[in-house]
Amino acid sequence: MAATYPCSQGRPVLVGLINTIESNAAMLSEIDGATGDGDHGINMSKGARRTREVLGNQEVTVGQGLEMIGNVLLTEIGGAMGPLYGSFFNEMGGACQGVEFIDKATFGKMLGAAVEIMQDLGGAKVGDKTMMDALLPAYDAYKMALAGDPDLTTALQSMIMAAEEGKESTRNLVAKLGRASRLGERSRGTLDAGATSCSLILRSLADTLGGGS
Amino acid sequence: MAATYPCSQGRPVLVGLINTIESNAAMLSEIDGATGDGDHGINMSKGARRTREVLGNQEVTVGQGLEMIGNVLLTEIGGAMGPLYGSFFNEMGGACQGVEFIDKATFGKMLGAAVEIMQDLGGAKVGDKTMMDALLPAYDAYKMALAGDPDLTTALQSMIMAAEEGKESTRNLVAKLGRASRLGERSRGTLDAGATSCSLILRSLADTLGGGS
Amino acid sequence: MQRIINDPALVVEDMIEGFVKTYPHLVEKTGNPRVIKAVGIPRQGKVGVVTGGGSGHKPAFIGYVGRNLCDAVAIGEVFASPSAQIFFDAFKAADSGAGVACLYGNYAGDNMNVKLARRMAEKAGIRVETVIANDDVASAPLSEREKRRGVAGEVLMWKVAGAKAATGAPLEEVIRVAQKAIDHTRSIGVGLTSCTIPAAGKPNFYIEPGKMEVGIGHHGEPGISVMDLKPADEIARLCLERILPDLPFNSGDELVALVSGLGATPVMELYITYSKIHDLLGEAGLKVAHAYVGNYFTSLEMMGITVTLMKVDDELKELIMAEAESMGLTQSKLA
Amino acid sequence: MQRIINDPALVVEDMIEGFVKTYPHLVEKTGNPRVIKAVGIPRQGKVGVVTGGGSGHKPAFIGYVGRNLCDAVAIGEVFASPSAQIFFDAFKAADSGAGVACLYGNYAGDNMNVKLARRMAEKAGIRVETVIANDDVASAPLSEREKRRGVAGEVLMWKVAGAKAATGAPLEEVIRVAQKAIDHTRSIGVGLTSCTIPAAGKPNFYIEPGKMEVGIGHHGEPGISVMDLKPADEIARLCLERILPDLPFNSGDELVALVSGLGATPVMELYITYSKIHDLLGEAGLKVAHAYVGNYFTSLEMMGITVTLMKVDDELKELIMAEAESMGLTQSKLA
Ligand SMILES: Nc1ncnc2c1ncn2[C@@H]1O[C@H](COP(=O)(O)OP(=O)(O)O)[C@@H](O)[C@H]1O
Ligand SMILES: Nc1ncnc2c1ncn2[C@@H]1O[C@H](COP(=O)(O)OP(=O)(O)O)[C@@H](O)[C@H]1O
Ligand SMILES: [Mg+2]
Ligand SMILES: [Mg+2]
Ligand SMILES: [Mg+2]
Ligand SMILES: [Mg+2]
Repeated sequence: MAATYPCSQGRPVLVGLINTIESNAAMLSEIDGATGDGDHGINMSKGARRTREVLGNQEVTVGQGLEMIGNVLLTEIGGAMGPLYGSFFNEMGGACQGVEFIDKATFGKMLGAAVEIMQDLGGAKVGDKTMMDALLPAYDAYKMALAGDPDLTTALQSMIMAAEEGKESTRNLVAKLGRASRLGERSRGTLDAGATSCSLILRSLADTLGGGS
Repeated sequence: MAATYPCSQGRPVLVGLINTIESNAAMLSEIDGATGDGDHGINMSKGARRTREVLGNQEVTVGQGLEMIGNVLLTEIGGAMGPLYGSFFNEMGGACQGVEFIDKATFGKMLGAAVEIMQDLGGAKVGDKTMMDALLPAYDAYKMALAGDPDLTTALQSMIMAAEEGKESTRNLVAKLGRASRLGERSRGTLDAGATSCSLILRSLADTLGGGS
Repeated sequence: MQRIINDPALVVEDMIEGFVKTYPHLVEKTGNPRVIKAVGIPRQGKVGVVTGGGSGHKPAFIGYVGRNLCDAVAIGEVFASPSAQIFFDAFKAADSGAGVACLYGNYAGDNMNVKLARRMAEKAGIRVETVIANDDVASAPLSEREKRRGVAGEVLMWKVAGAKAATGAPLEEVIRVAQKAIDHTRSIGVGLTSCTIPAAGKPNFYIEPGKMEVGIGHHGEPGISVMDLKPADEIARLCLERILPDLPFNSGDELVALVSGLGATPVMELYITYSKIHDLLGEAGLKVAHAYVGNYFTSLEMMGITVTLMKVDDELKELIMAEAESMGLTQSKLA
Repeated sequence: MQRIINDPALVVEDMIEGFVKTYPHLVEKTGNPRVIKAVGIPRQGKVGVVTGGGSGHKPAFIGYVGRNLCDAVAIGEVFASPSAQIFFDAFKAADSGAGVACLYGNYAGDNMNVKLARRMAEKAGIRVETVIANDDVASAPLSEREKRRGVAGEVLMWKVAGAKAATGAPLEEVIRVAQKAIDHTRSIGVGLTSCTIPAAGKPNFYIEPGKMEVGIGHHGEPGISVMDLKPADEIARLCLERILPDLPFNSGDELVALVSGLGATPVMELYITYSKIHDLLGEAGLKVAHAYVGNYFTSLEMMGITVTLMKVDDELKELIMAEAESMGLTQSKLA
């Protein structure tokens, strides 16, 4: 159980994210393929691969690391994923700039900033069958946990449980945005690819920052 | 048995040709479809239909009738069939211009003129799997019959028997010209569409001019 | 997948290479490999006209960079928006200090990336104004016009704005005519077959043989209805029935028509369809000032057609009739 | 058959209607519904440039009627030569008394119909000379060049002869440059899929998925070999290996390149392939004076590509660079 995470240790955070994305790429494309164009894993892993190249052997702070992957996504990926996840990481990174240790409040600010820009850019709501179905409940759970005054690790655990549940909820939704909306009712019955990647990404952050699982 | 055919009676000759082509159109397309693009019947019957329209209720001489169908084919059909069969009928018609009765010698001249222009235009030889495989043996047989001094009807019978045999010979040939040449060896085993139509056309002419069968 | 490509992941890079080798008299590379600009751009005092979007729609978007058309283009992956950075670099490539008109189609990814790119431009002191094409009547009801997609009508928007910018008009004026162009433009698409994104390797969606999908989008977005394939004359009628009342186009109006194939449609079919459209417009008392018929905005090897009409006044008409030169659209000055 | 047509028997008629409605500033009808001529033709003293062929190859043939290109076209059924009468009427439409250059491709039907049409023209006192394009290296060995088919190289022949005729050159000169153009031109095609003639309703031939046919003709005439589908770079190399030694093109030569899609090929693939061709030509010491890449000569919805090279001297280059305007080829004067 950790109460804080040292901001100087950005490299494990970033490597954790990269590894998570790369090792789940095929699965993410497969899920996207059921209702979309089957490239979600390709899009995400392209960003991960490029981030690994940019990172090289550098040591980075958490803020630098998150902004690094954010900028790679923003500048090199395009589509809807580039700006959404790119801004997500950039805002997260920006919110811990100048901080020495990430405590539960700081992470709350980081997550809040990330959620805000995603809503601003993407405009998706819970129930639209997008990554917001994982992200928004996860943020709510985290805030709720904070109110109950747990440590960082426990709050992060609440977050990923809610993200996982949110992801599972997409299975019974009909897609309203993006390519999968072509299928209408037929999109029901499969997970949403973005919600799946979002849940994985939050879990990776929680694993590293919370030192847990 | 007829020794001559009155040139004034062109209408039955032309109507015979038109009916023959139209009633065999589907079969000709089917044969063409096996190795070519399946339009030989379409091409020929378009010419026949237009000739019927141009003819209307007119009485015509044999020469006029043959030039009528020849000109329709030449002006309205295009492709390779238009000029080949168009010139075929035009030359036949031209060769009996100014004649009162078609006797065996006149028909020999008509057929010879038709054969000559087909060779000049198309350049196909026996064995290329084209209509010439029916036409050239038919002309040879007619000339041979003439040498033996039969009447018109008998000479015409020799002609159509040779045409029929020539047509059948195409079944074992490999196409060297036209679309069917795409198939190479695979074109073996089916009749040639043009040889089939040529044999039918010669039979129709023989039936009317020879007054027989 | 019957495709003439090398690495499926590099089709856009490879395409751009071939494109600049083909049109050295019209376009050139920039510092960003995903940004191409017209020769001689930026030009002192001229507003930069920028567009961008996913690849696979050729001539769109790259094919409208040239003389009196777009000045720079942001090039995305196949059917995916270019990144914010690419849009921003296109702004930089086109800006002479007179500002940039960014004219693009209404898609989630493009909206987000342009939004972010504008923020970057603001910080860099580049003035960027946008017009978002939303000419596709099938993608939302008129009451929610802001939700509609941009399709082939974008070509007319670029033509008009490109001609205006070439006169040295200020940014506000270029934006005004671009907005006016798209506000006066309505489109609809009919799809007959799907297409295959090279990186995916299998068709993007499916249309049954003997069926057609009316209102389909450029990436296979769902249409209004799937019905039995109709004769060209009926398709022409169906399209106009959707388009004409939407603006509305009224008897006496003059218009520009654009009929585009979706990629694999034999070009003769475009003329067959346009023939009926022309006649139906005449019957409705509408006068065609000019018609574009060809492959102006495609979706890889989809079969199908889009029909676009723009109602013109003297200003729009003059801008359409102006000379232009690019891979996708070269015309001498028309009367 | 996913087709946007009306009566399959009338696709050509319907197409012509739409075509003349689209380009009233460029072309007009004549007394023969199968003959279209350029506006302002015949022009006193100008040699008439005529072409003709089957339909379904758009822009060929009708799309090359215009300014500084062909003056009249004889239009046949889909993939079938126009009749002798149609060719003859095209001669009449184009002749101002200065004679007619009939520039067409080497196909049995076209040869026969032009031969007969020339006889008709002779009787009518119209001087007609012909040049028969035979640029397709795959259709016969060099020793039997007269048997080779004409393919996309015809476009360069029309461009050269059209530009020459526009200068007021006499018939002998127009024929000389057209013959020179085609003698210096070599092409090859690669097919990936078949196509369906509307009146037939089923594919014309078949290519297995994963295979390609090198040397295929514009109507599916058999190629040199069917092989596994190769990457674009390999296809580029294969094509040049056939073309370059045939003329031959030698290091130091200057040339014009034309890469055309066969109809359904996504246009980005043409640029991907041209990119490699450009580089390979450079490696061979050959200089590209100008490149045309696009759909210049198609076969309905076939997938595939044709590669054409023309070796140019100053005369041919100048004629290629001249201004031209038609549906299929509009260019300003190039440097
Ligand atoms: N407006 C939006 N806001 C948030 N997420 C979105 C939005 N639109 C789509 N998505 C997410 O994007 C995911 C698909 O991403 P991806 O496959 O990489 O891109 P594309 O749909 O362009 O192929 C969907 O599963 C969905 O979760
Ligand atoms: N050079 C030629 N001379 C004579 N007949 C020919 C020649 N080329 C093709 N043919 C004939 O044409 C027939 C096909 O005619 P048709 O199907 O009407 O035209 P197409 O081949 O243009 O579709 C073939 O069966 C063959 O007999
Ligand atoms: Mg995608
Ligand atoms: Mg996807
Ligand atoms: Mg045919
Ligand atoms: Mg045939």
